[in-house]
Amino acid sequence: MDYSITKFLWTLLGLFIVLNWGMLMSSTMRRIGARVSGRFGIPWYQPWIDLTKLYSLKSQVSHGAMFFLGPVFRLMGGVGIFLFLPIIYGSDHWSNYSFSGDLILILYFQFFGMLGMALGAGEGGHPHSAIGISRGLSQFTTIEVPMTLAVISLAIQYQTLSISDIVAAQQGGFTTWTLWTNPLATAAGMLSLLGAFGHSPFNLVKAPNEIPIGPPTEYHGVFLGVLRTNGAILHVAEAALFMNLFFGGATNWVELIVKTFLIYFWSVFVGTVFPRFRIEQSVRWFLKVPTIIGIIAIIIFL
Amino acid sequence: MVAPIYIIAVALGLAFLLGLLKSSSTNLGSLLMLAGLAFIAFVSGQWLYEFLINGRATEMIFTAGFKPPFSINLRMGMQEALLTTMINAAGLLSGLYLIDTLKKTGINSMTVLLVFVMSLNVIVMTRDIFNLFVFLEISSIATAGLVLLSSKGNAFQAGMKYLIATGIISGLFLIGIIFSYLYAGSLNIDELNAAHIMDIKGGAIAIFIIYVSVILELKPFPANGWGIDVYTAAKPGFSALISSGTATAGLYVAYKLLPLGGETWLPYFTIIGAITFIGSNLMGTRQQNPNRLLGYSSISQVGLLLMILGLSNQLGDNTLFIAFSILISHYAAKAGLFWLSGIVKSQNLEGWAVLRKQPFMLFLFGTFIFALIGFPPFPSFFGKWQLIMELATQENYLWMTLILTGSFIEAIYLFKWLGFAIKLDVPSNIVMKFEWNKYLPVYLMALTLYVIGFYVSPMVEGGAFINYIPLLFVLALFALDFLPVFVKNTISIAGIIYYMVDLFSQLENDLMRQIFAVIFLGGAVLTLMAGYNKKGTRAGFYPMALMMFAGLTGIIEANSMLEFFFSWEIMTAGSYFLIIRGKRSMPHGYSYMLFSIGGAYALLFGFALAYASGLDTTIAALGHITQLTTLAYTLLAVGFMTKTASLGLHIWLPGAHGEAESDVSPMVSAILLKAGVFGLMLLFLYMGTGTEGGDKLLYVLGWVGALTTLVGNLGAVFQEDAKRLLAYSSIGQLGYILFAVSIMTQLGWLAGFTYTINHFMFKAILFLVIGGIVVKLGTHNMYEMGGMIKKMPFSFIAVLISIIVIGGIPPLSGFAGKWLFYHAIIQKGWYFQGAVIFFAGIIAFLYLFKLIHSVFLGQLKDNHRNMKEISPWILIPSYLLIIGIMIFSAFPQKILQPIGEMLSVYFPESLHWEGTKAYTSLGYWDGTTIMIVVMTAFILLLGWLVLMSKKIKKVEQFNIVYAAERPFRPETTHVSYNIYAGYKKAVGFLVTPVVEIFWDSMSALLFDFAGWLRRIYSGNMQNYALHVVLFIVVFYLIALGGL
Amino acid sequence: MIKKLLIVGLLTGLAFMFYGLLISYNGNETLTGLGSYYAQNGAREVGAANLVSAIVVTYRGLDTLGEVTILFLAAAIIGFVLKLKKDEVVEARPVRETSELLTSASQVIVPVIFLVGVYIFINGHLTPGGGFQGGAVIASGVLLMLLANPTMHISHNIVATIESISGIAFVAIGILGIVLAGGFLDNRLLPLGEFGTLLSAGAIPLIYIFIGLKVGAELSNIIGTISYNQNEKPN
Amino acid sequence: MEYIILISGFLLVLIGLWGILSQKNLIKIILGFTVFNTGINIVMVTVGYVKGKTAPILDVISPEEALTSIVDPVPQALVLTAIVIGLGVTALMLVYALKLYQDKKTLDINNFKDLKW
Amino acid sequence: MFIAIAIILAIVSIAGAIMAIHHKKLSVAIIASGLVSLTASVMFLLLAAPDVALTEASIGSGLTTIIFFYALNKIRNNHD
Repeated sequence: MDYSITKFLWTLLGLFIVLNWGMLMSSTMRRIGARVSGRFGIPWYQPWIDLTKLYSLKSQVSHGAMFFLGPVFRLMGGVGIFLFLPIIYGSDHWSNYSFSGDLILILYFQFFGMLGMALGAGEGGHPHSAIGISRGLSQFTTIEVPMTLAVISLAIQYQTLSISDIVAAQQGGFTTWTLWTNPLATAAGMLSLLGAFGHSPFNLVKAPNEIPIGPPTEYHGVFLGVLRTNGAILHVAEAALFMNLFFGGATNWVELIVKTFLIYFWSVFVGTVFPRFRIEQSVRWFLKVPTIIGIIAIIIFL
Repeated sequence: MVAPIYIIAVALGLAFLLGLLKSSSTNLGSLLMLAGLAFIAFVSGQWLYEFLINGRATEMIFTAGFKPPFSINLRMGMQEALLTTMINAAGLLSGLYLIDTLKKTGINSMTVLLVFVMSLNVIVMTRDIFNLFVFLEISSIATAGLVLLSSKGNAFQAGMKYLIATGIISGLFLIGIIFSYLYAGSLNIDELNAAHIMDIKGGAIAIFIIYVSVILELKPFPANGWGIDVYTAAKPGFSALISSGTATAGLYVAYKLLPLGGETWLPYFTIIGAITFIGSNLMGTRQQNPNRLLGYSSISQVGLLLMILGLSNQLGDNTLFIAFSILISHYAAKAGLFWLSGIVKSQNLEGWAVLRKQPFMLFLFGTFIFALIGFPPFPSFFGKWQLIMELATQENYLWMTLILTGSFIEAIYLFKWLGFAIKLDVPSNIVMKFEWNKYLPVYLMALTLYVIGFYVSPMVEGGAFINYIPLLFVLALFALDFLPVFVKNTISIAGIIYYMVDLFSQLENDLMRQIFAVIFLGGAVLTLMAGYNKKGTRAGFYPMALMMFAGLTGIIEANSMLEFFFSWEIMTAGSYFLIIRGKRSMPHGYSYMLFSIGGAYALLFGFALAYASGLDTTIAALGHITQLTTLAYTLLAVGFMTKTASLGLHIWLPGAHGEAESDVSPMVSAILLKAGVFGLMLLFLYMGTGTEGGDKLLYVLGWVGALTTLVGNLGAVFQEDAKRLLAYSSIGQLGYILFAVSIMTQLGWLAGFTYTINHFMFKAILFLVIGGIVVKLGTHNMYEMGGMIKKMPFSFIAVLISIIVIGGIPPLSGFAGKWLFYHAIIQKGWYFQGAVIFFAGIIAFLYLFKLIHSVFLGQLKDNHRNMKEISPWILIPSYLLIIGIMIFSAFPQKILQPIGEMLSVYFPESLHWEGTKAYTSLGYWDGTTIMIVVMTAFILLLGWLVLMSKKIKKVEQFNIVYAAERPFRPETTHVSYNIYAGYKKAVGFLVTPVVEIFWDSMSALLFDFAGWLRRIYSGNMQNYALHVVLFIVVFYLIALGGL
Repeated sequence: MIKKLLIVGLLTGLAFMFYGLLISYNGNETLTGLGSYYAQNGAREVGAANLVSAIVVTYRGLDTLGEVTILFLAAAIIGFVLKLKKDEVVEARPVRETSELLTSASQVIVPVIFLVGVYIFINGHLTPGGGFQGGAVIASGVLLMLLANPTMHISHNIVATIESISGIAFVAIGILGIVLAGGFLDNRLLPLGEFGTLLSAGAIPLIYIFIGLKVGAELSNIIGTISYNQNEKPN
Repeated sequence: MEYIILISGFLLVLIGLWGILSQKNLIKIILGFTVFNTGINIVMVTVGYVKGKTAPILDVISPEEALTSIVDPVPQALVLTAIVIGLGVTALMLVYALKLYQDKKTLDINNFKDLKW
Repeated sequence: MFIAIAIILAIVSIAGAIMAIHHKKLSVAIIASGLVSLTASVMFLLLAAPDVALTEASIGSGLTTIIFFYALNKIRNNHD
């Protein structure tokens, strides 16, 4: 348990890298998405411009204390996952504060940001916030089912819940990745990931067209900047978690960047192919296909 | 010493003397009658005193100076003295009670009453069978006459029915007597008993006829329409005497004649008793008329006693104790209830709500009902306990089941009635007038119940150790009930704190009990504090609350199963009254009580099996059950699970907790439910792992726990009522605990303890705060609330912290539970249950969000603009609990490590600590570090945002962008009603109220069956006579048909 | 019809039971049991020639007391039953004129009947008969009086007084039995006297007198109450 | 002889019961009771009968002779009591029947079903 | 001899009983039931029970019958 300043600074550096990579990744994805549909797309540096603009906006509207705290909670959620995740395998510096707890901690810390955001948006008083949150939560409950099954399957497979140990067990080449040793768990996990990233077909929660307003409108300026910051960090952190669980982890930053990019790309790729689900459709879907895959993933280890 | 013969001489002499009086001198007549009744009561009482105190030998009275069998002899022994005292006391009090009626009907009726009571005395005392017949006839005729005290037209019909039925019975009785005389050459009961005429065919038939007559006199189901009608038609004052006096005497006759036929006849007594017990209780469920209901109840109790007599060869020396304790409860309670019925004068059960005008009478009514069902501290509780224990020792499970089933059915209608009295609107057309001669008998009977209960308790093994001190405290609060809330609250809290300190010194080295002591008593103090914001006297609240806490304390203190069960029932009674105090609580309190009683009987059965396995009365007996082990453990688990509201047994909880008063909800939710947890923990500790049946049970319970969680949480999601939402949430949380404890590893139990402690704290906070808000806003519906964060920031913070704990979000203590939980699950290998639980855990977020959003966030309603923060008396205990949560969150190791060490005695160690960091074979967790990391990061990020923020503009409530225009009515913009509609579409099928439908159809089935069955009571007296003959013939063909 | 069949079936069942009693009954050849004791000792112990009376009055005196009580109860109940709803209008037939013959005959015969009744109960310990039979005879005398004069109103007070006093006397003799002899209703509180004479058998004749009076009064009371009510005129 | 009387006693009991159970008229039912009671009395006396013996009324105190000469006095004493009791009950029933008749102006037993269930 | 008498008595009493129960006219039925009592009292004489016979005759067939008649009479009175 290392509470030293050095540790803190290394972690801060890691956070900075992740933030930037996250922003780059998102602009890249949007470009790819635009290319696929025949548009030109945004420049790769667009996120930085946006972020700078948002942080420097002077007008800022608040509906109250919880409204103010919402983004903080949200950012804490993303940062927290990063903090508790050993981001680079075998590196003392980049293992962050993962000594605080194991996989269970990360699974549950996901809720931290979600809850804070929900409450903050709730105080905004906008009716669509409530609708959006209710949909998000509804969908989230079922997204987590295959994820849990996959995690349980991994726990049985590796007899550990420590992420470092799971990554350690996958060292030894391409074929020792969970992807190959436990393909069903990987499948369940990756399907769950689709929902977690909230791209089409599971993006009713954000519903860019039907609900053009709501939290993103209520929150603007610095608040939105904080939310965007979190988005970038969270995407990379989540992808890194999946990388650690299913794709052998990363022993250096390059590996991390490649793997997280591919994982993220998977979700965008699927999103461009499928139309959006209604909420009960996605709930049912998650309780069917990925869940069954997850159950089989456990059964074969019994 | 006045010889017992003077009972007859004086009573008859006075009766004849009364005939000399002019018909106008009713005052003198009534005085003489009362003097006569008092005199015979004195004689029998004096003999009772002699036997009890001086240990006098049984006295034989030889009439005419000849020894039996040549002349009639009477016996006055302990039993006779006791029973005649009971009869005469009831007679005297009934005489007093009926005095106005008697004066109106004239001196003749007084004579009849006096002779009636005298005849019952002789029936008890006589040892001559023909003499018995004569006095039975006297009592029958007198009964038929006294029915007419009621001026109702149907009294003649009832009297006629009674005469016809008893006419047939007594005629046959004569044939039995004469033929037994033929073969035995004697009329003396003792000689007849010794004669063994069973071997001769005619003798056997004679015995049969005698038995069937005696049994028919007891009005066995279904040949008892004539008896029921008398109960219904007679003045309640007299029905009381039939129920308490005639039944007592009749039962004693059966007891006297038991040796006549020997053991081969006993099973028939038992079977007929059982049929009567269950059948009459079934009939009782359909009654609307209080007197008729009481009639059925009386007969059912007689059936139970008949059963006990039939089982006497198995119960051995305990028969008399068991029979007496049940009899005396029936005697006093039934007399009291009938007398009350005469005071209330309502022809339907609903009218009894008038008792609320006189709370003390309501209290007495409750006393009688509880005594009838067999709650402590009344004698029937001890009787039933001993009965079930003995039956289990004899492996007589069928009878145990029947007895408990019958008792349960009895509870169904008695508690419905009690509920009516407590909750229905007070009818304005009924007036209760205070008349001392009617009230005094009721008081005395209630007093009898308490005194005898206290007196008999040491006669049961383990009963001598029952701690009555908390109950005395409860009693003191009854006496102080007139004081204002502030004073009583302070007294209660002081008392509890004092007792807690005292208790802790006894509980050294027993961490588990200490934890529960903190939850029960510490919780009591905190939840009671909220009571300071109430005004007035809050009549009845404190005794009941303290009764519940007394029970809870007793559970912790109990060393023997009896003490445990005693306290368990006390707790149930107290909590029932607390729950039913809520405005709309009547049906919920009722279902709570029924489930509790069902559960208690399951427990009783289990305890009995434990006792029978080694004749060990301590709780440790649970550790070595050898009789029907699996069933015993299952029953015990089910018994405890009714209190933890596990799936299938949970339907009482939402209503009961949701509709209770705002500070009662936390008591019954945060504290009371833990009693079930404590029970389960005790059970599982003694049960251990490794037994085949036990392991299967645990596996099943694991699934039950998981599914309970799912159903509870899903149920909460779709609630619009804030308190019901919390109630469903409790079901879910208790499901976690059940699951965790069922895992039976150190980790699982640690998780169980963590959940227990957490649930105690957060549910107390939530119910206190939400309850306070509900009261303040005057609605339970969350969609009618909104925006309260501005008005009640402290409440908001309390709720926020609570829901973070429920959700298990790090860094608060809820996560400790989750972490331990998943490690335990994976170590145990219960993967699918784990997945279900996890799913349920996320579902929790749905309702948590709904709760906090709908109440505190969103748009403030116009009618709530002037709301203020809820009372500090609610917030103070809440914040004390928040401090507790914070400590537990930051230093989990301080609490969990000792618990873990305690558990390592029972389970292999699967968790070890290094400083603040916990390790299992699967992973690690450091609560303190997480707290530090999260707090640091949070503060830094908050600082970052504050740093980046410019001038923040506060905006008005409706300053939102809403489809290009600003809304003005908050109702249209507060989206809260049915917000999970889509979710419901997808998974709503999971919340189909299957369990409710199941229980509903069960009860419908029961009622329909009872309704169908009661058509035999057609009201036609000839049919009733036919029933009597049918009973005889069927009984004959079964018993002696092959002879 | 089904009901009748059921009743027949049930009675057959009972007959089956009685048949069981019947076939095991062999008729008594000799006196056994209690009966033999009374035969051997009854006369000596109690001093009554009529053993039935000895048993009824002394050995089983308590039963007899109960029996008297039953009549008493019946009379009392009938008394207050018929008193209920007194205001009810009862349409009575016009009372038929009784024949002169019956009226005058009754004036002669009634005292004789009373005498016979008294004779029966005084001699109860010697000859067949006793208090009940004598009482019944006295009651029939009262009945005759009623027949002769239907409008006659039997004085409730006199009857009730006789009834009560004899009842109290009965109980008092019983208590005297405790004080002076072996127990309640022991007849030996008076000397047994010479066997077979009127003044023998201790208190049995005395008790029978009171029983006779009491039963007579009670029965008269019952009859009187019923008939009184019957002849009640509408007003 | 005693058999015949015993049988007729039992038959009277059964006939009486038949009357009680099957007749609709209250008076008839009560008549059934008197027959029923008479039958029982006959049965009781018969049980005390000893073949060829005389009534239990003695001329002299002679235990041996008494033992061989008389029938059992006990059942007779019991029957005496039973007869009187029967009268009391019958009278009472009749009065109740009268009252019921006054109430409903009928003696049909099917009309007195105010109390049921 | 006794047997013959007993048989006759039995037949009479049973016939009387049946009549008491089944005869349409109540007054006849009452008389018939009195007859049953009377035959019973003769039977008691046969059974060496003069006490019982006397009682049955006076109470069973005498008073009971009269009380029945009174009751019947009263009902008739009411009936008009």
